[in-house]
Amino acid sequence: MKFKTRSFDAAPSVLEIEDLTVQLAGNRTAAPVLDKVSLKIRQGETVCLVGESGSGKSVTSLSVMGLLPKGALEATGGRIGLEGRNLLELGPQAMREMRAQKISMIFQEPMTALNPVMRVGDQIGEVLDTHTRLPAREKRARVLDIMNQVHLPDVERIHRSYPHQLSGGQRQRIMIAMALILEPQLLIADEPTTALDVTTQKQILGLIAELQEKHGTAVLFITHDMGVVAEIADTVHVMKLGRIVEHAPVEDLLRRPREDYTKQLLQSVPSLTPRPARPEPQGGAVLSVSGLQKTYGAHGVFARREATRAANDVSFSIPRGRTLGIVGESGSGKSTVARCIMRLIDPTEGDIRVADREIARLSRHALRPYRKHIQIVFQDPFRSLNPRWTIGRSLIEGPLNIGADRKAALKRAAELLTLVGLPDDAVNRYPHQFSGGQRQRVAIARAIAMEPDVLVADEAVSALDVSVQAQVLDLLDELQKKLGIAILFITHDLRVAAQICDEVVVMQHGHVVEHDTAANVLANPQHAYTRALIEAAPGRLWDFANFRELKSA
Amino acid sequence: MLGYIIRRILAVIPVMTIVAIFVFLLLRLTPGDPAAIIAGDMATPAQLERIRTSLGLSDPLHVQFVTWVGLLLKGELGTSLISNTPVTQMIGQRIWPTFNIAVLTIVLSVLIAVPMGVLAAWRHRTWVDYAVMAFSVLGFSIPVFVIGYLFIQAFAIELRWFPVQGYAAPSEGFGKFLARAILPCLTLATIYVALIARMTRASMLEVLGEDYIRTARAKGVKETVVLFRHALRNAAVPIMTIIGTGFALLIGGVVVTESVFNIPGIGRLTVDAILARDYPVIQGMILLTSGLYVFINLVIDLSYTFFDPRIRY
Amino acid sequence: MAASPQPAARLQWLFGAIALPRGWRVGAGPLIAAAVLVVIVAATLAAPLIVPHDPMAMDALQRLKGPSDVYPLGTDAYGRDMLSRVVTGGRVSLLIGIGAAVISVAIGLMIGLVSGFFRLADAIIMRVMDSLMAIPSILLAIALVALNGPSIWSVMGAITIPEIPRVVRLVRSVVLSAREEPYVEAALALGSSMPKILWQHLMPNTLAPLIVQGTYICASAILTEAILSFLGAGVSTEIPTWGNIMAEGRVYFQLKPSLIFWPGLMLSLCILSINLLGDTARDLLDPRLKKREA
Amino acid sequence: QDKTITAVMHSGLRVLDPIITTAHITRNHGYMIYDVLVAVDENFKPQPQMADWTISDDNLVYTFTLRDGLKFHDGAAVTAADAVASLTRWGKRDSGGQLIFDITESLEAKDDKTIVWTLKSPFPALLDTVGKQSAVPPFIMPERVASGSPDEAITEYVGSGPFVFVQEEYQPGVSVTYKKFADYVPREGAASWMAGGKNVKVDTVKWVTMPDAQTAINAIMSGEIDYIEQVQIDLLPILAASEDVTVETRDDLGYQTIGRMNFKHPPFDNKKIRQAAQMALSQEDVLGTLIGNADYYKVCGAIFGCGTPLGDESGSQTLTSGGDVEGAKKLLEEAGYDGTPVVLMQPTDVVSLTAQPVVAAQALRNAGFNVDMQAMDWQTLVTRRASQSKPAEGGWNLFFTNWMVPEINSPLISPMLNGRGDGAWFGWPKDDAVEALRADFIAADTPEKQKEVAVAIQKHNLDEVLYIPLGEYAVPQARSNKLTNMIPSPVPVFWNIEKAD
Ligand SMILES: Nc1ncnc2c1ncn2[C@@H]1O[C@H](COP(=O)(O)OP(=O)(O)OP(=O)(O)O)[C@@H](O)[C@H]1O
Ligand SMILES: Nc1ncnc2c1ncn2[C@@H]1O[C@H](COP(=O)(O)OP(=O)(O)OP(=O)(O)O)[C@@H](O)[C@H]1O
Ligand SMILES: [Mg+2]
Ligand SMILES: [Mg+2]
Repeated sequence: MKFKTRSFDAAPSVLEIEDLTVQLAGNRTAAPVLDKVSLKIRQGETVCLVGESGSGKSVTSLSVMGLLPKGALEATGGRIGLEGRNLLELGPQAMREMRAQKISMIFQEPMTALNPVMRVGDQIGEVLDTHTRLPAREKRARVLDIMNQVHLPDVERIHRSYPHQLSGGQRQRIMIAMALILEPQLLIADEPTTALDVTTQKQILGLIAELQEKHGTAVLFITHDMGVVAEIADTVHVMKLGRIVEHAPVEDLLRRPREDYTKQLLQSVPSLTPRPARPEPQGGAVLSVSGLQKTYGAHGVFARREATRAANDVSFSIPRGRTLGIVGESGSGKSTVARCIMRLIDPTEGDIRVADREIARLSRHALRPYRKHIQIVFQDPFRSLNPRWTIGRSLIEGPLNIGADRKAALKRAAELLTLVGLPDDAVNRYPHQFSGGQRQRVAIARAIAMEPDVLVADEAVSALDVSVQAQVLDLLDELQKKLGIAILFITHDLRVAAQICDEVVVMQHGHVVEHDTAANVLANPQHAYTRALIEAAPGRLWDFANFRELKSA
Repeated sequence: MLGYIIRRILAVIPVMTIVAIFVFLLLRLTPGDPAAIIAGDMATPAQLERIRTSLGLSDPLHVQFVTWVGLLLKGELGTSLISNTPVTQMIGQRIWPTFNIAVLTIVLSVLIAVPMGVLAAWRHRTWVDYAVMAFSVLGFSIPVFVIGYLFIQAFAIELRWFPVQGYAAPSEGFGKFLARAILPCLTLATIYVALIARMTRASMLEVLGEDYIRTARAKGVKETVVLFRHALRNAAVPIMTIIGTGFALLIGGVVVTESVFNIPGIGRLTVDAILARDYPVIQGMILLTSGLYVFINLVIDLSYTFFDPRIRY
Repeated sequence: MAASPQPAARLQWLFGAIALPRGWRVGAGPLIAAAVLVVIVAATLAAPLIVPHDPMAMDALQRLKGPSDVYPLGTDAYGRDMLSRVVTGGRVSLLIGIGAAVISVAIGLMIGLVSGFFRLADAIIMRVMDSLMAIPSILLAIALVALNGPSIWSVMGAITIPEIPRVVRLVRSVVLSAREEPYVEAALALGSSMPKILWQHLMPNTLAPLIVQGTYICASAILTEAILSFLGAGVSTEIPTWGNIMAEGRVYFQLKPSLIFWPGLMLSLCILSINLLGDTARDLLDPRLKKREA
Repeated sequence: QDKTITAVMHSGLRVLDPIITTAHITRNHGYMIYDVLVAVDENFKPQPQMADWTISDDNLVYTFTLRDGLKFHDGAAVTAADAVASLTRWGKRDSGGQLIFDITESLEAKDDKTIVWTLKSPFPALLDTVGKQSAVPPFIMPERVASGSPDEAITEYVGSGPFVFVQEEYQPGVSVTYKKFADYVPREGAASWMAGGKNVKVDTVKWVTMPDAQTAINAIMSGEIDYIEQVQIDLLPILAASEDVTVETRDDLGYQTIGRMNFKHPPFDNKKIRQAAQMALSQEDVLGTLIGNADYYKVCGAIFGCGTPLGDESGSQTLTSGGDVEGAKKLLEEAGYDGTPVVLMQPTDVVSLTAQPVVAAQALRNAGFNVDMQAMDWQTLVTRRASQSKPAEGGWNLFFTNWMVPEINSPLISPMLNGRGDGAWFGWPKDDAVEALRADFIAADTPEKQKEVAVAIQKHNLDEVLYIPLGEYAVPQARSNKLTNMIPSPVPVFWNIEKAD
């Protein structure tokens, strides 16, 4: 494993955060959300910020952008220095100019961060509009160019698509394109690659590196993926509970973590080696899909545009108590398959059997009794929670539907929240008051509250730090043992796949290209794409848990 | 989409049929006798009966209905019972003032109200917001005629900028049209500005806390762009609805304003016809407005898909 | 499961402070508004006991007099006491205003939710609404009186029926957008029934626009009532209402504006209060707004 | 430069046939574009207009001779045949006309210019009837137009009067435009009411309707219009402030406001209760509320109008002296009134009729009546008053209306004095006594005898309460000071007027 070792001591610093304190607005007595956070980034440097979910990473980045939610959080102390100016003291106009010219940010949740009613191409183009004066043709060319660079397929179509017509990873890449197009001096990336498959991720990381090379861009990179950290970081800061507990050059940190929390974090990183196979299942499939096909119609006012074939002849089945992983290229149709199985969209063709009942063509009404058998954790947890509802209310919605008693359901909800590592009083809070990872855990809790036979988890742990992730995966495992849940696990994280899947399906361009046991797929990939995928897995030569290179390598 | 549009345009037929039957029955239910209006105060019952017969009002209901539908199928709306003028001609004379004033009013209202509402939402709970609210409440709760009289008093009588009353078609010169249309438009606009501004504010508030607004700010775009391009567009659907139904109402004719400013529009025509039980005119008017509403509503519905591409029909 | 009971405890505390009682604190505005409304409603309810004159008693010699000791707000064109009429006038006006707003919003909401969510129902319901929209309320009023006799219900009907399609359109438009939200899909996936999704997930989105529309209907109903009661659709024209006091005062606009001013003032005060209360209620109902208040 | 007078009339012109309707606005329109054979002057005397006449000694043959130069607007000369057709159609429609035609032997055109009207028995008031200015004067139309049914409105508007109707600019209920008829030959002599020389001195007259009284006032003050036919009296103070506008009453007779009861149903089928109701009312209260300004109303107990040849106030003391509530109460008690509600119809869309019911309701209640006042639009009222059903089932007990005094100034024409039960005017009194009196009146051949019968009818009416006269009022007009030489007349006429630049 080769770490970045360049020294930046000589480089001018771009961002200097000193003793930044952020508190709940109007409540100075409460413990601060950020407690004297200090951090420095120099030109060309990549600083990775890792740490517990909910520890304040996003809040730190938002503070720099001057975009803390007004009235909820406010910076009460410290200094954010950029080019010798304290950003905390800038007026809105000056701050806007800063944002426009110096800093770009990639937000954590691309679904909510993109304007749902504007074409994504225009949203990228708007950045150019604001800061440059380009003729329309040239502007479009540049937008298409950056879209190509972030490896979006079919850029012409995506250019005129709306966010809801894109896959999670595609949206994320739109966000990235938006942040990169102006080649900023400081780039803040808040978990920018959670929805990307590793090959694409690699491209993106390469792109950022190139940018740094060319313009000396300083990068603040927030991530949970230790592999990525190992690959790109110059310096790593570890956060916990609103404080930076440790920071060091990347190699130091990975080899010689000082703080317990850091050690614990590194030890939680799952291994890429598949876990030993579990005993063969008895009994038939709980969920089986055959010949599933989904074509998204494109509707213009007059012209009939070419439709998108998102899933093509997808077949698989999951027996009780087993986990099937779907990995694959971003935009390859994974979420589409999941949504078809849930009958949230109608499959164009194919059969879906749940508990031996064909549900692909049931009416919405006839479907209702089957809902309790099959649950989903959505890829975008924030939007899947009603913003006006407390978490508690969202959590008990399902159980109440299947006739649970309200009190019991509430109690169970609180328990589940504790199980996923959230305070049980979180029931009284609203979705927007959580961090990305916390919301994802709420979504998981909601799905398992139904005790379904089949759980479809679409990128369900992507926003969790590895220690919480381990905790959630344990929880799933336990439930599976106890209740025999079959899990359809969609992920980009090969490490996670290796740890929990019995079988893995690899998808590309809407097709299943490989389908075998986890061990076979990961250790002995057959298809070229699968091989590329495994090649691209970040940090695959490092044994995080033992703070050293992998022995085999 | 094209199919949808065609289906919606064809929907004019059932809508008009329902309206036609409904209005026909409704009219025959209402007491009133056009013959009495024609004949005047001194007519004897026998004379009334003869006039009624000559107007065809003594025929059984279904015969009257069939006669009317027969006319309709020939593309005619009949002749006014009272003035003996073809209904199409009467409506033709009266629709344009109403239409022109309605268009001008809506344009004016939107231009004033939307920025007002946006501003109020942006400065939520500040004096700006409260000022907009106070204005809106006045707009709701002052009778239209008061507003009209006040405008006349101020701009026509004191300042002598505009004539007191009357209407001039744009074909007589746009300046002339504007001089006469501006006060009625402002009068009508007061309510619409109030309504649209509050609706804008309400739906903007729903949107301003969203993450994509934050994204837009992060891009460093100007605050006006954030508000008008990003937020307003997301908030546009209910605002469009209010504008659309408001426009429909205006096209239906607004009696009080037409009286106060002496505009020969279809609002007065309709009310006069109703009060005189001039059945063919009422029926014609309502058929016409229902057709117009179908059209306006179609345009509103299509505008939804423009503002919010997630909406599909 | 080793993870962090400690941060949990701290966060619990933090958020308890945000989400619970703090958000429910309201400013002085809504309190004043509530007080104004209560005073006006109480005064109108107690009108027979507190007004100085019989609001219907007239005196041709005292027409259009200015304020005096006997008639604190002067008299109208029939020589009736303005103060008594304005105070008494609130009874019918508020009943009709609030009644019409509540009824049309309630019915419009139901129809709009269904129409917005189900495509097939939409095609049919909206065409019926298009038809309904075209019927002038004056005609409706005359017909309703013919069918039903003059009563408060006839006015209410003549006012509400044409309002309903407009409410339906509004609700429907909001639902059309909201039904595409992922949380609606999530609710579907959780097996929530249609009524529940409509009511619990979608309906709250319509509240803000409905409050605006509702206050507007309330105000316009109070003004329209006068027109309809002159057509014999409602209460007798002798019984004062804010609407008919203003309508009767129309001729005297230049000579004696106070005929319009006083009832207008009462009406504006009520609408302003209802407005403020509506806004406050809405803000309280929307947790996302709460976060922006402190 | 065209001289145009823009006039705001009391109501919109919708019906263009002056024979089919008695509406005043249509009559006024009739005087613009049509001419009449004979017309009364301001002294109520018939004068030759299109024609001179001779009467045979036995008073049975009337010979009318058309004067020279009469032309219709389409250029054709007016012939006797046109006049005969017009008179015939009128005779089927007008109540006075009917009386004449009942005893007509023949009416024919002897030649192009001579009309001979032969009666079976004398009809002393023939010239007054043919020359009357209200409500349906016999306007002369071309024969082809006048030969149509009197129950079907005419569709061609060609007259021989001083103005030409401009069809293209006509908007029913909104505006109507008249151009000066260049070929009109006015009669010699000064204009007096509908008689005399109709010299048109402007090019165009435009009638517009302004539904809003305030607007009309503002418009005349700002010079946008020249004339308002009826100004609401409460608004006069505003006009008084203007130097450019003159307010005047051009019709001294004015209007009579009246109440009419339904004789078919309780409680007003009882004479005592009718009397009680009449006793409860006070003209002063009604007029004071309706008009407000004492300069414009006049307490008057004469059913034929004060200041008219037949006017007499006998028997109207309670009405004219402020009512007698106590007396009314007593009468009610005597009559054994059982609280049957009095359904009182209140028209709300006619300004000149809104106050009477309100005041009356109050007065009747004071006297102990149980009053159910129902508001409605005028058209509903007009229909409902024709209904003979029980008040509870869509009928009625009492309503109010106004008459121009010339419309009721004689027992011959006043519709309320018809006592023929179901054939009578709304309210349907069956009163043989009044019928006998009316016959006496027709037979009376000197003014003195007529007056004598008229007084008897007056007394009878107030005793029987066929209708309640509630006093008279005048309606002021407003004109821009640019207009001069308008002649006084109950019908606003636009000849003789000059307009300064
Ligand atoms: N609007 C808000 N109101 C109140 N508390 C908030 C708000 N936004 C975030 N928080 C809280 O602040 C803390 C820090 O949140 P932040 O989003 O920075 O976490 P994070 O480190 O980015 O976590 P994740 O990795 O899960 O995204 C969390 O405990 C969160 O619950
Ligand atoms: N509503 C839609 N309309 C049109 N095309 C769509 C729609 N939703 C998704 N697509 C397209 O279908 C393809 C598959 O999308 P899907 O969301 O299933 O991808 P995915 O495998 O989940 O990707 P990711 O890993 O990025 O989430 C993508 O190319 C996407 O652009
Ligand atoms: Mg975060
Ligand atoms: Mg996906």
